[in-house]
Parts: sequence; C-alpha cells; structure tokens
Amino acid sequence: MPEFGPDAPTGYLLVAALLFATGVFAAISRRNAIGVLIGIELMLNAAALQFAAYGRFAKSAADPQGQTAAVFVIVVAAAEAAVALALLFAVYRRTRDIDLEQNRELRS
Amino acid sequence: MIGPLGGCIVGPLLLAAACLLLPSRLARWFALAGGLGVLGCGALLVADFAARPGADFRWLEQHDWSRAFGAAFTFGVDGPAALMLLLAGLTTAIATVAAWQQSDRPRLYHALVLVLLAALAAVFTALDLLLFYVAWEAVLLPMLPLIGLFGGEQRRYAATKFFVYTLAASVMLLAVLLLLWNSQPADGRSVAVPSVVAAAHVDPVHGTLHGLVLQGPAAAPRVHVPRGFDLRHLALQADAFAAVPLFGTTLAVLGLLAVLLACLVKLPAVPLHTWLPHAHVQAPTAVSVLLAGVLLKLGVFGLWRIGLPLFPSAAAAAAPALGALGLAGILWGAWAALGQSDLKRLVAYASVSHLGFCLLGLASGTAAGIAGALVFSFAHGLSSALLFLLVGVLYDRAHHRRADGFGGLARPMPVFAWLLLLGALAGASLPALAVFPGEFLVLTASFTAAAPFPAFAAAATLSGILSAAYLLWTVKRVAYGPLRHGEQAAFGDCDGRERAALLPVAVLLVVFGLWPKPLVDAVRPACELLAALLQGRSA
Amino acid sequence: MSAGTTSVLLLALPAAAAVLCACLRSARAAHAVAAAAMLVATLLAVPMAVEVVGSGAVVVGPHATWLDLGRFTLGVGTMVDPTGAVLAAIVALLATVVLVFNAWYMHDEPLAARFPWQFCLFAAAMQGVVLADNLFLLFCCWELVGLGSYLLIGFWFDRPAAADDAGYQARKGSGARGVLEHRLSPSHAQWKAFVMNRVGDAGFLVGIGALLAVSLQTGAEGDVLSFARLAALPTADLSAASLFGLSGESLLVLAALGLFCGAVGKSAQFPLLGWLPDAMQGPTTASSILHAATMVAAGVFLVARCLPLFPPDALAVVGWLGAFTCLFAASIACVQWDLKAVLAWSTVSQLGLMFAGLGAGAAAGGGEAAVAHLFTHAFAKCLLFLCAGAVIHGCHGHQDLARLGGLWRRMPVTAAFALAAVLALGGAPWFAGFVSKDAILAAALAAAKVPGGPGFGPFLLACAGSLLTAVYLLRWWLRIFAGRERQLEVTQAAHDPPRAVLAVLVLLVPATMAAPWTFGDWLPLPHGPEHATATTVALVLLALGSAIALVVWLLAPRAGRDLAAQLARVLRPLHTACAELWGVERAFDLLFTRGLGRGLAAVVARLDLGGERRLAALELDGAPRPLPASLDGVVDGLARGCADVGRAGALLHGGRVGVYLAIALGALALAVLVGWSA
Amino acid sequence: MIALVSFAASAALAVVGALLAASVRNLLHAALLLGVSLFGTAGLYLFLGQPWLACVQVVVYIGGILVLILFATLFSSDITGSGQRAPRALWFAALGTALTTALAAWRLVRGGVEALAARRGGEPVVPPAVGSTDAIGDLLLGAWFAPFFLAGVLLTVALVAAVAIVQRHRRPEVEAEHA
Repeated sequence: MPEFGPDAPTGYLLVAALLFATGVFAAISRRNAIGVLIGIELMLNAAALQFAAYGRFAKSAADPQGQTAAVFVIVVAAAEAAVALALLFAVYRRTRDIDLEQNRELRS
Repeated sequence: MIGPLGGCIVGPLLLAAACLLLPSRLARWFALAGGLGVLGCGALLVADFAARPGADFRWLEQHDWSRAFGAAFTFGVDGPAALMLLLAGLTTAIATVAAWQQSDRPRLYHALVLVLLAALAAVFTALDLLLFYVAWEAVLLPMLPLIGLFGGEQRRYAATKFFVYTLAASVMLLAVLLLLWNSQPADGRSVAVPSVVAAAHVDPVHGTLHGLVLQGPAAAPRVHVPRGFDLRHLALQADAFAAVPLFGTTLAVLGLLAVLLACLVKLPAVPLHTWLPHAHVQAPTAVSVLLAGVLLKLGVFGLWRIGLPLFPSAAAAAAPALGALGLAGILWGAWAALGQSDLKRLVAYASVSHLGFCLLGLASGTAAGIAGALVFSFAHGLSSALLFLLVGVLYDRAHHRRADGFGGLARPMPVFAWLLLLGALAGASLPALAVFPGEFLVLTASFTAAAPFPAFAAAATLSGILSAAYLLWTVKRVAYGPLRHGEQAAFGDCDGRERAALLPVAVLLVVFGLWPKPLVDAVRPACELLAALLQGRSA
Repeated sequence: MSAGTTSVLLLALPAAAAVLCACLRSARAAHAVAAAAMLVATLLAVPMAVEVVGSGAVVVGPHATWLDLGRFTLGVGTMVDPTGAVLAAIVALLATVVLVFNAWYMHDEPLAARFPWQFCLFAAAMQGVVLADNLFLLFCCWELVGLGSYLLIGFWFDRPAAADDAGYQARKGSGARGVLEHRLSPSHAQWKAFVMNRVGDAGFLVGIGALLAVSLQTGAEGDVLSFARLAALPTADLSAASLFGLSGESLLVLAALGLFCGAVGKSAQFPLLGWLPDAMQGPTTASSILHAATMVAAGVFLVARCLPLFPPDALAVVGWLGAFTCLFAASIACVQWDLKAVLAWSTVSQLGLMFAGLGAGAAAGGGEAAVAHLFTHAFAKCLLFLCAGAVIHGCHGHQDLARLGGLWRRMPVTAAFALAAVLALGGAPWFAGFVSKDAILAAALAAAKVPGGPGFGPFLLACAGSLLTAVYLLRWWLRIFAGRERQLEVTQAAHDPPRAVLAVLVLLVPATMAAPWTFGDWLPLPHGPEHATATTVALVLLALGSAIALVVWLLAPRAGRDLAAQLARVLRPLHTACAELWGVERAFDLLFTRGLGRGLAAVVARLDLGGERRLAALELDGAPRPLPASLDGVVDGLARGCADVGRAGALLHGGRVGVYLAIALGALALAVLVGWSA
Repeated sequence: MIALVSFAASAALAVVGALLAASVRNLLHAALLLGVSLFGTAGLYLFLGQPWLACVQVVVYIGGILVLILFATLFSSDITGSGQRAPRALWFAALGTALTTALAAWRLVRGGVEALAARRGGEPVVPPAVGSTDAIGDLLLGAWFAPFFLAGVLLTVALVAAVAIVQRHRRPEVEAEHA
C-alpha cells in the first residue's frame, strides 16, 4: 500500500489535519467576526473530510456511514453559518461594525 | 464594658466620627483630645511600670470575638507597649498642633489622624495575633490618603509606593497566622512553662498563668493551652512551633522570616527602606512627624511582640544576620543622609540610620540591648519629630526644602536656630539629650554580647561621626554663616503655634536625656524576660 | 564642707549659672552672674584642693545610679583625687579670670550676652570630666565639653570665611601677609572641631566597650565603669576574657588605645589636629580657656586618670605619638604669621609633650610630670591668649605678626605679662615651665632606658620640640612687643586693658613662676637620676632656641631686610612644608572630607534613590523611566515586572473571543499531545 | 500517475487555499480563498469515490454557506484595512495554538493510520471505491433516521432563529429612528 496517494488514507488525513490547524489559526487571529467564521468553516470542513476518509478505508468494503456523517457535518455547518451570520447582522445593527476588538462585550 | 485600653481605640474612632459630622473648626480639638487621651493612658502606664517594674501585662481586658477560632479582643500592656502608647499619643498631639491651621479638608484630615491613632493604639495594646494583624494592616489605610491626598507634588507615587510596599511585605503575616493556628491541636496542647515565665507571670493570688490553670508540680508547672490566637498562649508554645516541619524547614523559621519581612520594611532596614524617603518628602509636615515618630516603631514593636517571643530559637539563630542588617542600615543611612540636599530626605535617611540601632539592639538578644532599642525608638520619635517640624517651619516660609537655598537664618530666626541645633545634637546623640541613653545602651549591649556583635558595635560607633557631620553641617548651612538670600531676612521666627508644637518636644528631649531612668525601668523587666528566653534557646 | 559635697557644688554652680545666664538679656548682668558663680566655685575649689592634696587621698563624693541594667549599672557621681582637685581649682580660677576679662573685651559686642552661659556650660562640663567618678559620666561630660567648644568657636555664627569677609579684606591693607586668608568661617570651624572630636570619640566608645566586655567576662557586676573598679582591672584574672580570639590582655591594649584615640581627638594630637588652629575663629577669650584648662586638657586628663589601665604597648604608642606631635606642631608654629595661630600650634605642641610624658608611664614618673605640665601650661597659655586678646583688641582686629611690633611702649603691662608667660612656657629657669618640662624630659629619658619601653625616640622628638618651642615663642613676643613699630596705623591706638582687668590678670602671673609649684613640694614631681641630665639638656635647648630667635630678630632690621624672610627663602621647601602643615590637612581633606565624606556619600545617595532626573520624573505617568541602577530603581523594576505579568494575565480575560478559543483549543490539543500517547 | 498528480493538486488546492484564507488581509479575498479550499476538498471526495458527497460539498457548502459569507462581508466596515489583524500577542498565540493543534492532529492521524492498518490485518488490497448513493439513502432513512430527523429540526430551528435574531431588534424606537 503506497503511503501517499489517492488510494491510501494518509494523504486525506494529513490534509484534514492541516485544514483543521489552519482553521484554528484563522479563528483565533482574525479580529473580524467573518474571519472567525471562515476559520470555523475550515475546521468543520476538515472534520467532514476526516469522516469521509475513514469511511472509505475503514473496512474491506466501502462503507457509506462515513459519507453520511460527513453530510451531517455539512448540515451542521450550514445551520451554524446561518445563525452566526444572523448574529453578526444583529451586532452590526447595534454597533455598525463587526470588529471583535471593538465589541469586547464578553468582558465582565 | 470597655476598659481604658479599649477606650484608647474606640475613643479615637468615635472622635473621628465626630470630626466628620460636626463643624470643621472643632475637628482639630477632637484630634488633640484623642492624642492627649492616649498620651494620658500611656503616661499613666509608663509611670506605673517605672514605679512597680514588672514583666507582666497590665490593664488587661478581653471581649468576645470568635470563640470558634480562639480569637478575642484581648488588650493588655507591658512596659514597652506602654512606652509606645505614650509615644503614639504624644506624637499625635504634637502633629495635630503642627497641623492646627490645616485648611484643606480639615475634617477629613483630622478624622484620618484619629483613625490612625486608633489603629496604632490597637497594635500596641493587642494581645491577640489576629487582632494584631488586623490593626497592623489598618494602620496603612489612613496613611494612604494622608499622604496621597494631602501630600506634595509626587504624592500619588509616594503614597502608592508606601502602601503597596508595606502591604506586600506584611501579607505573609496572614499566612503565618493561619499556619500557627493550623499547627495547634484542636483540643489544645499541654506545655511546660519556663521558670522565668512562671516567675514573671503567675498570678500569686489565683495561681494562674495568663488565665490558664497551672498543672503539675510548682517546681515545673505545666499549663493546658487552648487553640487560638492569644499571643501569650502562642509564646508558651514556641518550642512546639520550632518542631513543626514545613517546606523543608520548620514553622518557626518560616514564621520568623515572614515577621521579619513585615517588620524590616516598616522599620525600615536597608535595603528595604526606599519607600521612606519618598513618603517623607511627599507627606505634609505633621504626617511626616507621625510617620517617623510612630509608624517606623511598628517594625521594632512587631519584632518585640511577635518575632522574638514566638520564634525565639529561630531568632537566636538569625541574630548575627539581623545585627549585620542593623549595622548596614546605620552606616548606609548615615552616608546617604550625608549626600542629600533635600532637608526632609536628609532627616528621613537619618531615621534609617537611627532605626538601624534599634535593629542592632534587638538582634543582640541581651536585656540591655533590647531595652536600649525600645528606649531609642521612643527617643527617636521625639528627635525626628523635632527635626521634621523644623523643616516644616522652613518650608512654610520659603516653600522649598533645599539645604543650599538657606543660610544665616540664625539672625532673623534665633529660636528656630537654637531648636534646630538642639534637634541636630539630639540626632547626633549628644549626652543629656534623649537619644543618647538608647544609643549608648545598644552599643554597650552589643559590645558585651557574643561575637560578632562587638565588631558590629565598633563599626556602629562610626555613626557618631557621620551623624554629627551631616546634622551639624545642615545646621551650618541653614542657620549659620552670613545671610545668603536677602529676602530671608524678613522671615519671622517661630510663632506661637509652632512653638507650642516644638517646645514640648525640645523639653522632653532634655528631660529624658538627663533622666531616662523611668523609661528604662519601665521596659527592663520585660526585656530581661525576653532575653532570658532567647538565651535559653540559643544555648 | 567635705570634699565630696564641694565637688558637687563645683559642678552645680557653673551649670546653674549657665541656665541662669541663658535667661538674662543683659550682657553685663550675665557676665556678673557668671563671674560671681565661678568666683564662688574658685573659693570653694582652692581649699578643697589644698585639703585633698595635703592628705593625698582620694575622696569619693555622692554617687547615684543613673541606669540599672541588671548585669551592670551606669552611675553618676563625683570623686576627688589630688590631680582632679587641682585641675578643678585651675578651671574655676581661669574661668573667673577669663569672664572678667571678657566683660571688658566684649564691651561693644552685640552678642556678648550669649558668651557667659555658653562659657559656664563649657566650664561645668569640664568640671564634670575632672570630677567624674566613672568613665561613663566622664564620657558624657566629655561630649558636653565638645558641645561647649562648638558653641564658643561658633560664637560669631554669622561671620563669613576670611576670604569672603569684606571687613577683613578692607582692613588687610598693604604689607599684610594675608594670614587669615585660608581660615574658615566660625560656623565651619565649629563643625570641623565637633566632627573631628567625634572621630576620636568613636575610638573612646570602642575603648569603653572593650573595658565593659572584659569586665563583664571576668564576672564583674555593678558599676563596672567606676575608676576604682577599672584601676583594679589590669591586676585581675583576665583568663576568662576573650573576644575574636584576643586575650584579655590584648583587649586591654585595645581599650587603652581606644581611650587614647578619644584623647587624640580632644587634645588635637596627630592626626586629628586640624581643628584646634581653626578653633581660634572663636573669641580670643574662649580660646584662652579652651587652650588652657578645658577641652584640650581633658584629653591629657583622661589618659592621666586611666594611666593604670595602659599596658606598656599602649604607652609606647602614646609616647611616640605625643612626642611626634610635639615636634610636628612646633615646626608649624615657627612659620605662622597669625599671632593666634602661633599660640594654637604651640598648644598642640605642648599637649604632645604632655602625652610624651604620659607615654613614659607611671613608673618613670611620666604621669605626674605630664599633669604638672598641664597645670603650668594652663596658666601660661591662658595668660598668653588673654594678652593676645588685649593686643588684638588694641589693634582693632589686626593679628598679623608682620605688621605689629614695638608694642611694649604702648602696652607695657601686657608686654610684661606676656613675657612672663613666654618664659614660663619656654621653660626658662625659675619659671613654672622649667619645672614641669624638665620632669617630662626626665621621665621620657627614664622610660627610654627601660628595656622593652618606647626607646629613645620620644625623648629625642620631645627635645627637638622643646628647642623649637623656645624659637617660636620668643619670635612671637619679639615680633609683637619688641623693637619699633612697623605700621603705625595698626598699632597707634593700642593701650593696656583697664586697671580692673589687669588686676585680674595679675592673679595669673605668680603661677607662671616656679615658686608656687615647687614650694612645699606639694606637686609630686619625679626626681630620678635622669633629672640632672634632662635639666642640662633642657637648658641647652632653651639657650640654643632663644639664640636662634634673637639672632634672627636682631639681624633683621640691620640687614635692611627681613632675615626671617631670607631664611624662609633659603629653607623654602622646609618652610613650605611647615606652612602647609606637612600636607596633613590636605590629605585629611582629600581622604575624609572629599573621599569618605562627600564622595562616598554622593555615591551612596545615587545608589540609593538614583539621580535627580529620576526623582523629578517619578510622578509623570507615561514618561520614559529607564531603570537606573539604584535600590529604589530595583524596587520600581520589580513593581513594573508585576504589572507586566498582570497585564499579560488581563489579556486572557479581555473578552476577546480569539483568546478564549485559543485557550480552549490549545488546551485540547495539549491534552491530546500529552494524554493520547498510549 | 495522472491520478496521483491530480490528487496532489486537489490536496494542495485545499491546504494552500485554507492557508491563504487564514492569512490574507482582505476579507473578501479570504472568503473566495475559502471557496478554493472547499473545491479542493470536493476534489478529494471524488478521489475517495464519493461523488455524491462532492456534489453536496459544492452545492451546499460553496453554493450556500460561502455565498452567505460573501454576502456578510458586505457588512464589515473595513474589509481591506490594517484593522483585520488581531493584536500581535494574539497573533502569536494563534500561531502557537495552531501549531500545537497541527502536532496533535498529526499524532491522531498517525494513530488512525496505524489503527486502520491493524484492522485490515495487513491485507494489502484497498477496497474498490464505489459510488453508493443508494446505500446512503438507505442509511439515512434506516439506521440513521433519528439523526437525520434531528438534523432537519436543527436546520429548521436555525432558520427560524436566524430570522428571529435579525427581527428582534426591530423595536418601535429603532424604527422610529430609522424613519
């Protein structure tokens, strides 16, 4: 079994790991809420890829369960994006900005 | 019912409330009354101890606080505490007279002074460690606004530094307090009473010791000490504390370190002294008087009341290091004073140098040395008060404190010049003035203590040269020589109010210089008891 | 009245007079009260001295415990021995004379009312030194003597230094040598005197401490510092005493040297001698008592009183140092042009001679000889200074030897008195100094022959000092009184003091003769086999010295120019060295005033709080505050470090979503990294 | 060979797109780069033999979510300015956290690969990649019915919530202000 390539799990999993880390970086380092959202989407995308990859290589025969889980991840991502953007919209209407540095209302 | 010692604390607090509520022209009278009241109590006690010397606690009174913790409002006074109480009252009265014309928020000012007095009286009379700690920290609370609101240009910096420095140094006391409580068995502990303690404290009528029933044969009495914070009971368990292992050493060693940290900053001992020049320079005159007069003595008193009696074995082991610190303070302070041009800062460093003698005396562990340190504290309260008041007199007229900005003031201000000379000579510990007996006692005690104290004493004699050099040089620069600034010819001599503050101090300096016997007699038995305990541990 | 009671009165009278005079505004009344008190004291002291000297016993006066310290006590009390009784009488007598003289001397001085009380305080303190029965009280009074000298030297507290003194500059005129140019202001001189004395006192305290340590370690209790107890110390068993590896005997040497250190300061011996010449910035009348019976005498008296405590090693130091100072100061006195400076250095030299005598030890008769010289010197020097005061008063403040001269015509009585004093001090036969100086030389010679003693060094140095003494004293007298007047405008108004004052001065004249001291053999002078040799040597030296002085003086006018100046040119290096005090003053200034004093103080102050710039910027928030290398800076640095940590911590709780996210994810990742290894 | 190259291209597209999306300053570019990354992932799904998933990815993710995000960027006052980057300290914290996460994820990947190899018992044959939309449908309406149902509820709730949140601030005074 080749280590990397379309027929080996390592490549997919590595890409997923990198995507996840990149998402973490984006989520933390962006001060704009949309930037944070992009980071979160990247992380979710990584998770979906992970499911799909494990589903493909888990058993001797292809297993649809991985794909199904990935679909669920995408669904959750969609719901999250909808709610998050609604929240952003609400914040925007109050402060005319969605910069997290200016909107540090989580501070006690 | 509140007794006289409780009254020394509650009275000033009530007067402080009255200051805030009643018209402002009455405030200074309340402050004066508070000071004189405490002064009266202190004087009565000192006279009592001088007439009937003893190492016991007098005017004892106790009020409930927390039975569960073994804490109570226990008040009582021994000779040194009586001396300090007298000093606190006297200094407050003098400082109030010095601030008689306080025009900036007089009600608040005098109320704060009264609160300070109450806290000081509580420190000096408390026989309960928890109470002591609370009072010890409470002293800082009025001091912060007194410097920070009423001070000079850099008052915020100075007040913050003073507050944070001294507070940070004493928080470890709280840890020690808890550790001490924790190390006592819940149902108390039976301890053997050292014979010297029994001789000094056993009540001949009731056969009790500090209110505890004596057990065992009269030759080797034991008492059952309940768990709690009573300092007298804690002192009886000193050996037990020295046997409690903690962080690789013992509770006694760590406890002494914490007490030392708190006291050496207050004292202040070099190199923990740098808050002092700032605080003194920025504080108004009367607050400087209080600061130098009483607050620094908290360091001496803390060592006397907590450090030495509770952890005698550790203290005996640390004595050479403490003596070296004292010597370092004496010399460093003297040399630093020699290099100052700001008069207040100069007097502040003179205090650092002088308080070094107190530390040296306490560290020597001999009765004469400890008594000398306490008498020295008292006398230093007088001499530094006089010098600060005089600097204040100058500042009121010239609005600066640079030594080189004056010259030849003895012509327009003869009374001022004589008092300045008196203060300088007292600071230089001239015999017949009150600082000398204490300094001489400390020196002789160190000479006769075990090595290395004689060497410390020999080096400390240099301070006689240096103090004369910087103080009399100041007198020369300020008062003598031709008038250097023409406009100062119009300076008026000390007026009636200033004399009312200055002359009592000057008279007391001379009186106690010629006749220090009552002071020494009042503290000596207690010092001998402590010295005996210390020597018993170090041997 | 017993001697003990009298001794208390001798202390109390001047003290009470001091308090009383301090309250008086009138100068005349104050002088009258003070003089009366001192007169009564004199009338009490003289019979007491006669009685005590006659019996030769030590009378113990009342004693009280000042402080009881458990292991030992500090007492106050009096004790009268022959030496003390005579010195007390001399102090009282000289004080009376000087006060009367001063009433005239200061008749137009606005501050005159201050003089009596300061003077009485000074005298009372000195009586305390003389009559104290223990070392502690002696030390206290010793310090008060220092205070008295401080007050008197700074009597004219607002005068500037001579260089800044417009009055002096105007008066100086032509032909002056500017003798006062480098003199300090009175307020500086008084400071210098006090601080230099304190240097000695530090040693004194160490001495007291060493004595206490030895006493207590050998088991003594009670008033261990009383002289009676201390005298017994050297013969006691010292095996129990040891400190820092030093034996009891070594500690005694240390103690003796400590006491001597105090005496060196008070009696202006090498190297603590700079203050005494500067002390003449005070009134001449104050100098007359300061140089005679009080202050400087205290040092000699202390060593004399504690002589039993001095082991041979310490005595050798005393002898050598004293003899060296004798020659050293005499060499300086020879080249002074200020008429008071000559007398001041003469005092230093004579005190050195006394210490040379003390250093010979009691066995060689040094103690008695030195004390005898102390007595004779006191009268002669007091008289000399009062005469000098009369001259200065008559010449309106001029005191330059180069401008005076021929005053014997205008002030014959003063000239005669001064000559008597000069002869007494120089040691001419039939005069008082002859007796006492011979005794000292004899004692030094006797000690030199003792194996293991100080050797011949002190004797030879003392001889050289004596030679120069004759030179400078005769020069002094000749330049002021003999010959013709050099500058008429300076001397023309001079006149003798009024009769009443002269009548008092006359009292001192008999004491400059030998007769009162040798009559009845009351002064226990040594009469050893060395006496004849010493007498011969002293006479030869006197003759030689007088000859030199006379030749220089006689030749000067005839040569048409100043032979003294010519000599000075020939011996320029030597002259310069003498005139500049052999560099001692400069070295002292460099090492102590500038180096250990101002220099180190500036360094310490800088290390403590940092420079002025830092202090000025403390309150300014946001201003750049570089951390200076100072203790206070370190404190601030620590505080700022804490603040930085706090600020970093506050960042975590700043309400930033990113931070929370970072914490949560980072923690998760770390947990995986650490925990998922299995 | 072609398969390997195109696989590598997809992977690179996904990773590089994500990295750029995380780091570029311009928010609009970031959103578009996110799309690139999502396309790359869709490609990877194809290589996994899951074309249906790839379609969902493109339709839902890129067509729905990404467009939503792009739409939202229009709210932002400053999408290109310097204000896009967090404080320096936070940036370093992000980098540190990301690296730690990557390390941890790599560790998990290694563990997962080993677990997969162990499960197949060293069997070298990789199962064929077969498209299985039918199977997914069976699964969703069969074994996974409950999650499927819950996902539907979630989506509905999300939709309603989004509307509600946006609506909540439409208060009279705000409207008056707007008027």
